[in-house]
Amino acid sequence: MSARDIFSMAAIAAGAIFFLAGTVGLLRFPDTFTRLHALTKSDNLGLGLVVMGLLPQVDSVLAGLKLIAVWLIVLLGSAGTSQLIARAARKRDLDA
Amino acid sequence: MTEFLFGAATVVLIMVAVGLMRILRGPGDADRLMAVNLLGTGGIATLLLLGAAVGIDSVVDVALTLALLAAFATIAFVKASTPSSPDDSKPEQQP
Amino acid sequence: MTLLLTVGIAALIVALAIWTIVARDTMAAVIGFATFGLILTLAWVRLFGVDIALTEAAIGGGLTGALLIGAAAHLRKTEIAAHADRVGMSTRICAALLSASVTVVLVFCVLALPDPAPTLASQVAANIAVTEVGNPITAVLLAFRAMDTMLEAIVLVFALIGVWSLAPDNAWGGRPGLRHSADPNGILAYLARVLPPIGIIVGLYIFWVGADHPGGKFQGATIIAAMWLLVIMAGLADAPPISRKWLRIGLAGGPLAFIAVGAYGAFAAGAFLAYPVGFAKPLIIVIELALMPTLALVLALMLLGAPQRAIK
Amino acid sequence: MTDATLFGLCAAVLIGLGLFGLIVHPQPLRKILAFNVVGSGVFLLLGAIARRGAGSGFGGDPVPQALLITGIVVAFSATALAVALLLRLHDVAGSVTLSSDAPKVVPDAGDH
Repeated sequence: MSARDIFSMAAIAAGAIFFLAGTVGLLRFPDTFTRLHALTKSDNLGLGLVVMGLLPQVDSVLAGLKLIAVWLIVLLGSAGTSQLIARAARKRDLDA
Repeated sequence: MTEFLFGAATVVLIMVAVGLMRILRGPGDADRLMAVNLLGTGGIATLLLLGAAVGIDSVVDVALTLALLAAFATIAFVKASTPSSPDDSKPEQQP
Repeated sequence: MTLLLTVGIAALIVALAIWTIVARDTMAAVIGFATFGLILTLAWVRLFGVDIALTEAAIGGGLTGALLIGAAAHLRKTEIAAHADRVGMSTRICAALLSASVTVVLVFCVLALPDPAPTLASQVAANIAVTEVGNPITAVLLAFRAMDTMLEAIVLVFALIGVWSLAPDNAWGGRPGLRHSADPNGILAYLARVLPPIGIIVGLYIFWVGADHPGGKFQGATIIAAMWLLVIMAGLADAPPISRKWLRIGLAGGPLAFIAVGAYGAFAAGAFLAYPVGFAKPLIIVIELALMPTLALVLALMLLGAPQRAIK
Repeated sequence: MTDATLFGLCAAVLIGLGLFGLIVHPQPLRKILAFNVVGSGVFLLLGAIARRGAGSGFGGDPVPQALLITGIVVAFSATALAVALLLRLHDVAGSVTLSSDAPKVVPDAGDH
């Protein structure tokens, strides 16, 4: 097993742990906002680590750049949409 | 390595599944919208791991599409489920 | 390990389908359906249909989800009334029995599928070189079964005409859907400014690699349509009135170009949609380039719906 | 058991589930949803059959796979048309019930 495989495994395993943390937060946290917090923070980090772990496995620069682009788009999208969700939830709380 | 990637994909998929089941039950729309968000991230991670395990390079393109469309779908959902937004019923005032 | 993953995907698909069917709230059911579409994408990768995975990711989860959620929000007020006319227990039991028997029959069919399976893969492999296209799916869609794809493009335009024809008389020719507005400095407007440039590049890239790798005009056009819709949803731009000439030309252009190439084939190669030797790839590119804007327009406009704002 | 068989069985379940929803749900939108579940089941079944036809260096039979892409796009257009019909019915009739003994609603002027 090469050093790059070990790096991949370590990063991907760490990513999986962050996904686990996100799910635990989702199950255990009491309200919408804390759950949103658990979800967006840990899952984006989890995906980032998975992408980082997969980078040594790709065989072209373009494929690597696309992997990073996937993460950046997800980061941008989920940062924006989680704000929108939180705002919608807050509006509902205020109305109720 | 292949076995490890399959294993990691399975673990992430199970995490997503457990989270999904929790969220789909609600109670509010916001919790359900998080399900789409969770799937955007977790589903893409599973997809990338699966693609690397099977050795299909173009799976990254699928992940790119999924990332963009998941953001689009979440935005559409948020817009639809906020009833007080002015786009709901008012006919347009054209200048 | 690989089987466990497959079982996991299949179980999740079934669970989300059950949720979609039994959820009490329509909104919740639609959200279940959208996630169902996203998980199906994984199934397509598992079945080695990356082209289908791309289509499912773009259309199954994204566009269909957005379309249905809009309708669910619009019809939310009718929810309570609809709960009143729930069907009786006897109908439910009959329906369950019928559905279960259909499933059982299909299960037997799946288990009794012939082995080795009949396949056209070898014929595609033998003839793909003539088309000079590297992606077998593109070769099937635009050469071997180009007639299907041509009729599909026409069906899409007809469906859009069907949607438009539901417009009230005084709104005919106007702008489809409702005018959206959002805080111009808000996060939605920000996303609608940042995501579309990225999305258009990704869409064009997926369109372009379609010749040799999974991808193509449907998937690319869907991404571009979604980005356009994002701009409209954020209130940064309004949908064009459906009477605009450029719009009509864009919609008719793709199918007309396809038919023209077909007619050229009848004249130059002896059959409708036949490509003269050596011209297959350029003609395929002509069709794809002409279809791309048509598809992006049709998909986006179909989601916007019929014109409903009265024209002053 | 192979992946193709497993997804084939999954498809059979989806078709049954969708059919059930199509019958028991009174709301048209739920029927459209259920119809889409049936559609996905049919697509998945064809996809499983395509996977069984793998050969000549392809992961699946490209002909049914190409048909599936056409199918998914056409299913979307049919759904969009159905939704447009439904929304128009709602605007004209003020309700979307399909039951024949529904109370008559005064048509609210759909054409503003």
